[in-house]
Amino acid sequence: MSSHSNAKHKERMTLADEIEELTGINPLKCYQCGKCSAGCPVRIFMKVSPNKVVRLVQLGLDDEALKSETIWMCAGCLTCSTRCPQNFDLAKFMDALKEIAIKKGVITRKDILKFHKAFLKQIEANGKAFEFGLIRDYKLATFNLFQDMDIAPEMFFKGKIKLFPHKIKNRDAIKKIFDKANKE
Amino acid sequence: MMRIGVFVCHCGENIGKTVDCPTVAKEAIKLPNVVYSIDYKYMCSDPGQNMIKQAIAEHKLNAVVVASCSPHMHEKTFRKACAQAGLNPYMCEIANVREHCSWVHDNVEEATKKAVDLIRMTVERIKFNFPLSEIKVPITKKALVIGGGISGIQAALDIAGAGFKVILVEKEPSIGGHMSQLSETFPTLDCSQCILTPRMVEAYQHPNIKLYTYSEVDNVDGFIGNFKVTIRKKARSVKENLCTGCGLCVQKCPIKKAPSEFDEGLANRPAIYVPFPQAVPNIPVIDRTVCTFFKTGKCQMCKKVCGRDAIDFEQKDELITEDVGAIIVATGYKLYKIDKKSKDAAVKGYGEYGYGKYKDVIDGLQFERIASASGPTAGEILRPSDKKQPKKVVFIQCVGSRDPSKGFEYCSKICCMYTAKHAMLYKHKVHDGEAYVFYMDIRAGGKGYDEFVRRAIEEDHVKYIRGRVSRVYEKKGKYIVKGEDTISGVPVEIEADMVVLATAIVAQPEAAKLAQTLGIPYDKYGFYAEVHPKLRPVESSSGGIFLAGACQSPRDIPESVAMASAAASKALVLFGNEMLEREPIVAKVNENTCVGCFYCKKVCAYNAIELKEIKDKKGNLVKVVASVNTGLCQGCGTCNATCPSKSIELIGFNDEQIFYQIKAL
Amino acid sequence: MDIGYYPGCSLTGTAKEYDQSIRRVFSELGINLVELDDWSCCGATSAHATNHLLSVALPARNLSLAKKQGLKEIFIPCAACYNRFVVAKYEMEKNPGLKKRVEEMIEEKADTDIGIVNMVEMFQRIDKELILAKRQKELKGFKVAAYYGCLLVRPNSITQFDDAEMPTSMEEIIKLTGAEPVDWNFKVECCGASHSITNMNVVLTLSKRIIDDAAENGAEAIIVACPMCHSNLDMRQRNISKQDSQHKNMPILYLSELIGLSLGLDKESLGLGLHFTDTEPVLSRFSTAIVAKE
Amino acid sequence: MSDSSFEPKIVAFVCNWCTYTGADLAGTSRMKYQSNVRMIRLPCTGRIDPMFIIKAFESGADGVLVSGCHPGDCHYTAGNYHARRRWILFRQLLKFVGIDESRVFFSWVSASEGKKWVDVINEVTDTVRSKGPFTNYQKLNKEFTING
Amino acid sequence: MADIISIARGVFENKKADILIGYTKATSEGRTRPVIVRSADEVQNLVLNSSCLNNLATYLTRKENKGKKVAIVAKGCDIKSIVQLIAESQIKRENVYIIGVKCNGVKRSFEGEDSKKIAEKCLNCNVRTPHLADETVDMSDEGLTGKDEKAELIEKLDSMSAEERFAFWEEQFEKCIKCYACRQACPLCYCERCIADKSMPRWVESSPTKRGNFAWNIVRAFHLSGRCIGCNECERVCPAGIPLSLLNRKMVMVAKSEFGYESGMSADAPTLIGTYDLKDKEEFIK
Repeated sequence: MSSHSNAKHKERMTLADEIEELTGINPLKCYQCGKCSAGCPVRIFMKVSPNKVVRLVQLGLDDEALKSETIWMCAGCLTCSTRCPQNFDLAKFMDALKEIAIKKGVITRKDILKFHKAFLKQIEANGKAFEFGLIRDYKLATFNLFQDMDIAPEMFFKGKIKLFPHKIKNRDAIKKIFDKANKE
Repeated sequence: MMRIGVFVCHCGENIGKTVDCPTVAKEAIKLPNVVYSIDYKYMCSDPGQNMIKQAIAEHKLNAVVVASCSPHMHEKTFRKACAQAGLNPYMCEIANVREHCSWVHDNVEEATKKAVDLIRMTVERIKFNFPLSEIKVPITKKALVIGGGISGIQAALDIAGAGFKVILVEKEPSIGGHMSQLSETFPTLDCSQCILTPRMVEAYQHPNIKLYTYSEVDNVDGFIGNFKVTIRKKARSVKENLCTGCGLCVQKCPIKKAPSEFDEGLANRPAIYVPFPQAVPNIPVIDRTVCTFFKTGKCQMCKKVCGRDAIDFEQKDELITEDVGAIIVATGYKLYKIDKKSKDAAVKGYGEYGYGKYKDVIDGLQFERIASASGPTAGEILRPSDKKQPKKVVFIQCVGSRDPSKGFEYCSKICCMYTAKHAMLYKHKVHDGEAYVFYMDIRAGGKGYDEFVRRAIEEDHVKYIRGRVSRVYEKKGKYIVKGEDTISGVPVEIEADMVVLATAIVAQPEAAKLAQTLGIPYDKYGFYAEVHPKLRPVESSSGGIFLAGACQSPRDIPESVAMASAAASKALVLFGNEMLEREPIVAKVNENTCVGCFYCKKVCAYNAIELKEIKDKKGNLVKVVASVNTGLCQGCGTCNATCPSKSIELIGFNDEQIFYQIKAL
Repeated sequence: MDIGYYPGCSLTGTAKEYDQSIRRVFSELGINLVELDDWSCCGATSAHATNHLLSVALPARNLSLAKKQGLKEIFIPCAACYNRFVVAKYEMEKNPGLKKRVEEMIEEKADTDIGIVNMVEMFQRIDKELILAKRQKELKGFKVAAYYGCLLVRPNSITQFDDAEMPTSMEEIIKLTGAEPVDWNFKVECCGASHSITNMNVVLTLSKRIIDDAAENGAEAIIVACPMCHSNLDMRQRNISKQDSQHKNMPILYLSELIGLSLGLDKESLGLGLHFTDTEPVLSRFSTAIVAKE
Repeated sequence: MSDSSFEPKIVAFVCNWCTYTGADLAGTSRMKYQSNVRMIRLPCTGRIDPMFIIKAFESGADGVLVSGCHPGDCHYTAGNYHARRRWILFRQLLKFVGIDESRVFFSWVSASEGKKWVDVINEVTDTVRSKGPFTNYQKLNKEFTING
Repeated sequence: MADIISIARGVFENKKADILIGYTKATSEGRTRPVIVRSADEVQNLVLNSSCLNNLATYLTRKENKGKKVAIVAKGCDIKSIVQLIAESQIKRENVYIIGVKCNGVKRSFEGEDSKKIAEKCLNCNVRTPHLADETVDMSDEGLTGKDEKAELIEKLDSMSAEERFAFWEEQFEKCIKCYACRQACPLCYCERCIADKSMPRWVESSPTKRGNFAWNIVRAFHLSGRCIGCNECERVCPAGIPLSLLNRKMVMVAKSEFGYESGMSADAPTLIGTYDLKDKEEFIK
């Protein structure tokens, strides 16, 4: 039993409790050695270091943790999780923070969330990712109309981007999965 | 006919407040065979004890039940009082009416009833007690010390100094251990060899110490005071009695490139070698795995040059038995080799630090050799790859320690200090150099230790960065060290010329095997377990076997030496007696009914069950039964519970005593 | 030998040359790829970054399909898909509660006994002698950097594939072609693929570091086994060149393409023409021999 | 169910080094617990023959507690490991012959776990009290009294 | 393949043993009984068929046979008891010459309906070909069949409440007359003085009271836990008809499920009691 389960008797679930419930990770396991931050490939693009995000959660500074851009910048490369001496799966921890942030509507990097939403929308509709649709939707959502304009035509000519989605047969099954996942 | 006396103690108010002691005494006298009962304010006081003694005499008591505090408190006191009155001490039992009754209950009626019950159970039990006497065992006043590092040397010198014989066994060709490899020692920075060598010589020359180097302990039989030890003297291929240590054979040996163990692979040695110039004894040994003669049958250069004809290619391992009364285990530690991807999945290695791949990423002992005046660079700080002086050195702490993911959970304890020392030594030798230390916490809790670390930081300008390094890789002859300073929250990247890893202190690879030979417990890492972490830190749970130094957990030199002296004094306490007295709580076999299934032997953790042949008058074998070696038996009674026919019973806690206790419920 | 085949979305679009070269090479080596019927997306980063349940359920649906179609193992060439499948499987095995919830979502029994095979493992399974026997061209002197990226080796406790920090299995395969793998630093360094569209600056910085280190260590090309890595390293070199005029193009080849070349397959059928960074400057020296053999 | 005045008889078989000492600690710390349990001290859980439990029932116990050192803490190295293995077997046997195995409790209580000892005793006492007298075994015992 | 008579003759002629324990025809039709053969002249009456129900290993530990070199006719199940006896230091491997029987099952009983059925222990037999033998002999396959009724009964008992199970056993144990035939027939009950006969203190009431019967049957089953090899001789010889095999089988199942242990398979393997595993389950321990 982890130390955190005591917290269940508290009136309010702290962010630490929520994370532990969602992932089984006890945030207090982190002893702040900083090896995660040291090896993080996107560290230089972060204002708040990854270990500091954990520290914020440990200290109960829940808003600061959820609002940090860091959780959105995590590339999910798992370098931290692999090298962590405490077997702390920080990448999963970051995912959980994102998931909670979305539920609470605290979204610091709306652009990144929009991308994920656009991507998932394609899967929900077609069962597969559809790049043209994805990029179209994402660009419309972010007004970032000109990025990759140089590559796009070539992609198209090389047959790498199709104008119409390839749809799977049993789209019903996918729809159901999404409905149930969104209900949770 | 059993005549039992019951003595109810008030313990001032401690018992008397919740247990109605006079009523209890009145109830007790009603119990069958109880012929006397009394309550008194303080039974353990002199008048209280005198009451017991008098009652024994006046009422001809042959058993005494004292209702008082826990037997862990005063069982000995009351038994001694009984003995003084001429009653066998084992005819005295305690009913614990304080810790288990008056102190844990509030209701007087309930507590009183329970006290009476506890006395009744004890009275029923004591009816099946019988007089016992302490077991006496003679003691061989000679000690075995396993391991000739600083701990073993210290323990051997202490025991020898007290006038007792010591056998000192060392598996390497020379005594000295890891301490002989060190450059300087923290926190005083005195030269390790300068302080160690005289001790080595003293041990070698001490008339009471018999030294076996290049030898190992093969087997241990017996028990406290009476061990029989088999020592394997490995074939040195050199006759010790003839060799003068002139060193000519070492000079002439054509094989020059065997990696030197002493120099941690940073230098080479010949096939016939003395590990280091100050080695004790100064007698070479042939490494048969690299010697040309042993590989091809040709060469014999050493034999040709030896004027004393001391080379003996035919020499075999020799087994020697020694009788000793005490054993001190001082087998020390190893450094965790992080380049080895162990088969044990728990140890995953540190590919991210490139140790084993990059020549200039070294461990702490290698740095000691580089910094040592007797080392391969004669004390000049030169990096292994190109023998250039590194201008930037990064020291990384906690490599393998405090790392349940890749290494071990525990703190290796000495790395904080030796890393500070390394950084300081480096700065003292390379004045324009930069030293960086990546650490998690600085653990410098020893005399003068924190001051030493502060000196490294404040006076020698060693840059301490709080954070674990994530990656080390080579780029154009430099080693890029990627870290994060977690205090400022700033990423750090250092282009270093050399990286020193403070790798974990681990148990000797053969530690578990030796523990099994000795019958002592060890933890999951292979460190030997002390019997009590606070009050008996140098004793193993096997009587007569003591622990010293880093074989028990990571230890620095002062601690190892202190432990060694403590272990030696434990052995001396033993040797101070002619005979060993032990509580007679041991198992006993009923040879008539024992059928020799030896389940008792299977469950015995002490190898106390031996096979005994039962023969008829004509000498024909009737059967083989179990027999208890009372020297080894510790009295746990697991055999008793396991025996299907109850042909082995634990004296003092036999089935009858327990049954009648249950029955008195 | 028959084996299930899950190409994944990228291989039907941006990485179609990967799919093309795989089909071509494995048919040459006598392996029959049975494409999973009606497969759907694994959810990729977007699922696991936003909805954990979804990230397990999407691969689970495909695992159940595989079971129903009688497949014991599926080969997943995309390292990202591979990782999602292996992790989903692991999490369901570890957490029966999660497995139950997923089963409710997919309305099927979730199967965790389907084997998942990545690109490198596929080649490891093939008899070395067979590859050597079928080799038409020894790519001697061709110095390449084997790039594993993140998702083949991490999390190592789950993928159980090679060493997390110093993997060498891809090099062993590469050596069969005669090409020479170089020792370099960033085999398992992240290229930032998940930020490919949202944060191009990140991708350019990380990709450039990787490409530069390969070049510094003498590589003429980088070999990958992941469409995400490929599109990042290959496509984004245009942007790198724009920012850094000194940038020297580094062709990025799929492992299947490299093997295909040594088997003497023509560049067209391997899809080499579909790359953004031209492969000809380094491959031209091998082409005559290949054409001649055909 | 049981009548409200029922007070269960409970026997505890404990090892000398951990649980007995832990119970001592509960005492020295003046913690309070219910008074139903009668403790029998043995050197080690390894000494405890499971048949002691049957003996306790034969002597009218309504519940039995067996307690010793945590794994790895055994004063005699491995007595508790041997005991644990016997308990696994014996519990299943009790269960199979219909002797309510939930009247038999096992715990590890170390010398420093005075508080745990208190919790264990109270839980055992409450559980057995709510189960009521062990009528099944007492029925067997009664028949003996008539015959013998 | 040689028959039992010629094998037995060979044993004596080649001096492989001093005596041979085997089966011979009993006086009543269809029965066999154990026989001890002392020379080649006595071998002609030996038989081997599906009526050879006894587990002859019981005789190996008899006082009169100790120290002798004994040849024994043993079915796979009986060999398991021999293995167990070796593991428990009761006999030495070199002192026993095992004539292993390749067996396809024996009858459930000598007479009545059950004599047409296969013994329940044979239904899940994993040693039809002996796993430890000096030589082997075939026993004719008589194609016996039958249902494993006890397995169903164990399942049924498991699904009962504790009260119901207690009632079941109370009724069964009430029948016990403490004749100790179960003990006598059991090859692993070799103690010279059984715990049940021990006084001072008395572990098991000597008279057949209900609680004495409970104590006896519990201690018997417990002492056989992890040792019983399931020959079911105890049940076969019980004059009161107590289904003793249920207890033993249950404990065999527990040994298997909790520890993955099967007794009687290897004399060198560690015994279940007498060893431990750090990972033994302890979810029931607070």
